[in-house]
Amino acid sequence: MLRFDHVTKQFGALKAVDDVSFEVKPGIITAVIGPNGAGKSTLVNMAAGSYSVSSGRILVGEVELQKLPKHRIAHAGLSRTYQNIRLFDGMSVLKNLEVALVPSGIAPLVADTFGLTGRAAAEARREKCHAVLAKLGLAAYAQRNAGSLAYGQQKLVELARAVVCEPRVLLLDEPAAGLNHGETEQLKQHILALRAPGLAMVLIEHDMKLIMAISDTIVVMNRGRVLAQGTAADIRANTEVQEAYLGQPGAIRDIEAAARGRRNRVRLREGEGLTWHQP
Amino acid sequence: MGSLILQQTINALTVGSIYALIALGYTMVYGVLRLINFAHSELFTAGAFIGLGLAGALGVAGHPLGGVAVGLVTFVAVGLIGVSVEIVAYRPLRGTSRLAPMLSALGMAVVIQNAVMLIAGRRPLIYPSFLPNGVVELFGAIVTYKQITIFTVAVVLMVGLELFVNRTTLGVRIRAVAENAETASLVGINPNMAISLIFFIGPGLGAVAGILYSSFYGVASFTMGFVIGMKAFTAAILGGIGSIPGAVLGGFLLGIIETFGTAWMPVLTGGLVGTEYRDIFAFSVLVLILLFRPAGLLGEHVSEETMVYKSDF
Amino acid sequence: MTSEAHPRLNPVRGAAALLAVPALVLVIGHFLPTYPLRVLDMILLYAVLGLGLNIVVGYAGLLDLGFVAFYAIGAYSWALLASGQFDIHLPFALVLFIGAGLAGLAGILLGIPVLRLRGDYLAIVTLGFGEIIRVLMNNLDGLTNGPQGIARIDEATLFGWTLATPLDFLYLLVGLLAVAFLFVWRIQESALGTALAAVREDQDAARGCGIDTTRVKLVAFGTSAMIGGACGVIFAAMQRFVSPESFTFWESLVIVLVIVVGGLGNPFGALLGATLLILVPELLRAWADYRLLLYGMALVLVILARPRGLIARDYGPSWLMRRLGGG
Amino acid sequence: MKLKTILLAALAATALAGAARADILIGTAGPTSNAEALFGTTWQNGMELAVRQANAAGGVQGQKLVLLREDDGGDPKQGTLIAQKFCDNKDILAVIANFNSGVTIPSSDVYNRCGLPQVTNSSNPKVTKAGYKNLFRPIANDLSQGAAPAEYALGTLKAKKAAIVHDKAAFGQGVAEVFRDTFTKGGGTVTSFSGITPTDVDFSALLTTLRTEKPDVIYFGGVMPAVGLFVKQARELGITATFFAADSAFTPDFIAAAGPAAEGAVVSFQAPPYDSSAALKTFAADYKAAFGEEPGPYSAYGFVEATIVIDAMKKAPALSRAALVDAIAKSDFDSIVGHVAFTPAGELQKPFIFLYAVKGNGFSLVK
Repeated sequence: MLRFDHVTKQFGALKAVDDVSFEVKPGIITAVIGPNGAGKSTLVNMAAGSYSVSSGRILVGEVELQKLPKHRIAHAGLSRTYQNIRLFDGMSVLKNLEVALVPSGIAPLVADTFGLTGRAAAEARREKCHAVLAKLGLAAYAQRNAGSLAYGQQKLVELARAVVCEPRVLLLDEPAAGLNHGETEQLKQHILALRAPGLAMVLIEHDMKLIMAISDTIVVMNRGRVLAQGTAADIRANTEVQEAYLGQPGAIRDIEAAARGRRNRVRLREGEGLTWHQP
Repeated sequence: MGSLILQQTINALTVGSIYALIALGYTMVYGVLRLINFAHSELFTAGAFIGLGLAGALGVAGHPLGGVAVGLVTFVAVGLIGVSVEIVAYRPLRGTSRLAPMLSALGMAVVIQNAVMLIAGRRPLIYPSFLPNGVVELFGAIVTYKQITIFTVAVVLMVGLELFVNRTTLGVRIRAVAENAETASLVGINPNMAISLIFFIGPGLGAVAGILYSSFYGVASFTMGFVIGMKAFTAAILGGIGSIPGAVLGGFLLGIIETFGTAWMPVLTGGLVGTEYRDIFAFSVLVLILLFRPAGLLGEHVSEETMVYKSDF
Repeated sequence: MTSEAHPRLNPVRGAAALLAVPALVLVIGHFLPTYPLRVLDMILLYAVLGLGLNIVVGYAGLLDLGFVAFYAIGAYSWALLASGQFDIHLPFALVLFIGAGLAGLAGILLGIPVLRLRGDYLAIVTLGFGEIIRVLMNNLDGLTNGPQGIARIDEATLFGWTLATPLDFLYLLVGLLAVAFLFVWRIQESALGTALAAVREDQDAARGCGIDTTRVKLVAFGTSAMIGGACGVIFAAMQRFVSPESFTFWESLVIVLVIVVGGLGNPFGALLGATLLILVPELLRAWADYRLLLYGMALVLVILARPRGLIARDYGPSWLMRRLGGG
Repeated sequence: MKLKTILLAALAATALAGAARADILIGTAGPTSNAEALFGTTWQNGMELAVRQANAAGGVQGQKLVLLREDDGGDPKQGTLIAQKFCDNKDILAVIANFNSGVTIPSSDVYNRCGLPQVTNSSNPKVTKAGYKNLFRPIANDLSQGAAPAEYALGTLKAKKAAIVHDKAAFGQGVAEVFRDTFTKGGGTVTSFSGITPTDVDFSALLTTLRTEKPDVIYFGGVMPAVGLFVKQARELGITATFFAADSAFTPDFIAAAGPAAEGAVVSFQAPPYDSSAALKTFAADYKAAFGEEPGPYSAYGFVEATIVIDAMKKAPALSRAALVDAIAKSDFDSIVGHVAFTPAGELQKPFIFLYAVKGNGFSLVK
């Protein structure tokens, strides 16, 4: 569904992402992990069009994202959340979601302004937003200003905004960062509930427990390169990963512990979710 | 022809020195607060008038040495006005929106201009020159001592500022706050202190420019700030707003563009575009620079990728 | 749930509210001496200008410091197309559209290169554009008669109704204000308004949500320019004389101040702001010398006290309708 | 302190407005703020002086005169608002307005509609084109002001080549064009015709070009302080041509601003020299006594314009606007600057223009 094909991002002399290739399959949750500076966020930002791509291709289906202007990327079916919340603070929660459903093109906009498309279309958009808000337990906040909500709720609103346009690829950039235990648990349930056959989810996270609990496959990055990929068990066994995480023993313990717990619950079918492209 | 070009270059450098001195005030304030300080041009005017008043009171009008004394005192006086303007009209608005302080600055510009008008009168005052008289001929071009003095004073002040900002502790603090006020306050720098300092130096330099300007042209009027302020601001943008060397470069460049544009555009276009388009040269350059190199000539190139601010205003 | 978000108006009350205010203004207009009437005309004109600029500044969050350029284009349209200058005498209604159209076109042509710029840079470029237009009007003697201006412009006639007195213009302006008010309110409530608000709050996130920010900004710019152009046509018809000195940078600032003092992004704010910014200087006439000084001080004080304007964004017409409808 | 001053000013203004009701009111509007504040203020001071003198002499028909001074800021929009304000005030019998042609033209529509006699100081020929019977211009228009210096340059100075500079404002460009046309028609060559902006202070770029044209005379269509700066900078660059300037330069400020460079510059003015007649001498002395400074460039005009109105009030059969229009139209007396009588179009029958050359610290009549 989402495919990185020899993607490189160069910031001056620094290669933040260096010839990365992998594919994200629909229906499952793919986690991208790695130490700080590994290039995870750069990857997401390139996919979402926030950064330009130095070389390589990023594809959703047959569409090459790196050739599209940023707003067309959303139309191509990719939507995202942000590491630092980027809600439209001055607008109501409902309006925040409606932004994602604004019709594209000038003609529909003008028609809508003069009421030519009738109330039905606008009503339908609004209903859809309400439905998503209800699903994420945000119904009560629909009319509140997004900026006035608690941090955890803002994170959820961002998630709601990202899914209301029914994307094919959903990039979650550290959704659990700054959340307390209860909120993380809630978020976990919501993410799992969002799993759908047609939706490829990419999760960038530092919370290993969350990753191990919900991701179906894991991509490990270090210094701009893909270090390893595979199931939680594969990752745990990989010595290179252990090296990369040296100095973060807690993290590797988390990986191991979570992997142990998970093996009993989810059986991952071989070959699904992660494809290797050998350089 | 050669002497003509030389003459025009000398003209350009004189005007450019003054643009550059004023541009410094805009660029420093902008660099730290991202605020277009519309009141700056009026402080320039106020500087000229305060200098005139001082010279009259001290009885040193027309003496170059007296001019140095007057310049120093005026620097301090206008600097203090600048600091108070910031404390009264801008500081309470910090963190509200970007638009509010800018419009507050506009209000202050109106207040200062009219205060100058009420105190000094509407009549353009004949300004006693603090600059030495005399002329030298240089390869057929006429250079007055006044021009040389203006250029020298401007360059000395600008080099001094650059050294101050880069070599002194206070200067480093200013830069730290300009870089990132929050981080600076984490390492114990009081941003208010740095901002006050900027609002002292910028208007102070503007005031000196006011004295030089009025001495050179021999007249001071309460409305003279607006246009020259716009030009200086253009210069600041041209060089890269927020950058001190940029403001200097921008000032000189704008002087050159205006002078040569005014002199040669009528010839080049066969009279179609005449000297009356002088202001358009400035603004067209401004528009073109912003379109093709928004960071200005010496400004740090900020790509969209690294811009992390949400709404503009 | 939806009724809360989008209340169904009580149509009778809504219509009454919409008609009552303009009707009241017109009735008052009949009893006013001519001078206050002229001041009222000016207030309404600046209110419409404020509504127009609000689309760009208040809704989309883009600071336009050269709005007066569009106003000037409208004014010169009427001056050139209905005067002895070229001996062209087009009907007022047509020129109203031409003026608005030309201004809108200028807005779009300016917008295409500049709208990718952000914040301050946009503000500065528009400022430069405003000045360039004014200098052109002053310098293109063959077209605009330069600094001498164009005098003895035709009297405006709208479908047989000659607009001569300030009262005639009051009718026209009340009508225009009502239309403009409904229009901007409609924009605010529509998908376009949502898109503009997103651009204002966070451009990048808006693009991430699929909003073509450049195009949306262009629409805002063009629409606002059109309103500015229409106002210019009316201004020229009222004065029957145009010259470049009416279109200085100061005018742009006054219009920005109208909406900032009144309340950004709120149509009521434009009405209040225009009232204050036109009325206060007139009232201050008694103070003569101190007039502008006091004006400047008042400005700073208002901004210090209410940096977001006197009427908050949320208390717009929709809020009022909810109060009336639900009350 | 400042507040106190403001409050006092407010009280004074209110008191003035209160006292004014029973008196005869004359309105005036001109730019007393912004760039032309000096012109507007000293112009209105001239009127004020005339009104005070008339009051000291017993007023008109036993009633006191009051001058209502308004600031139009040089802005046409404000000009029309003030015009309406004056129109609505039935106690105002005449207005002296406006200073700028661009303000006078739209305002004259308003004054015409309410039949208020309007005496204007704006010199653009277009001002009187509407044919309003209530509009009078007791000064020479740009046509006379631009033509006289050109004729003098050709005839007396035997100049062949002229460079012309104007400030791209209605007045400056207007007179400069007349000078150009007259000079060319008289057989002279115009080497260049350049515009500047009224706010310019640095003319070095233009002057460096002009120097290469080697003109015999340079005409500057513009106002103070630009004209002073222009002349000074030109001399500094070694330009030796004779300068010509319009009436705005007829002030000691010009000589002070330009310094020795002003020597020999020819300035047109519509009045004989201040020291040429006892009346003008008295005027200058009275002005200084009343306002503590020398008269401004347009003070004498303001004085004459107010005198015209007051004279008409004394002669009018009734104190009404309509009667005053008729009375002003019949004006026929010698003012401090010359004889006042109007054509049916409201223009001066014999516009007077005098040419002066700067000599030392003063102006001496050359033609």
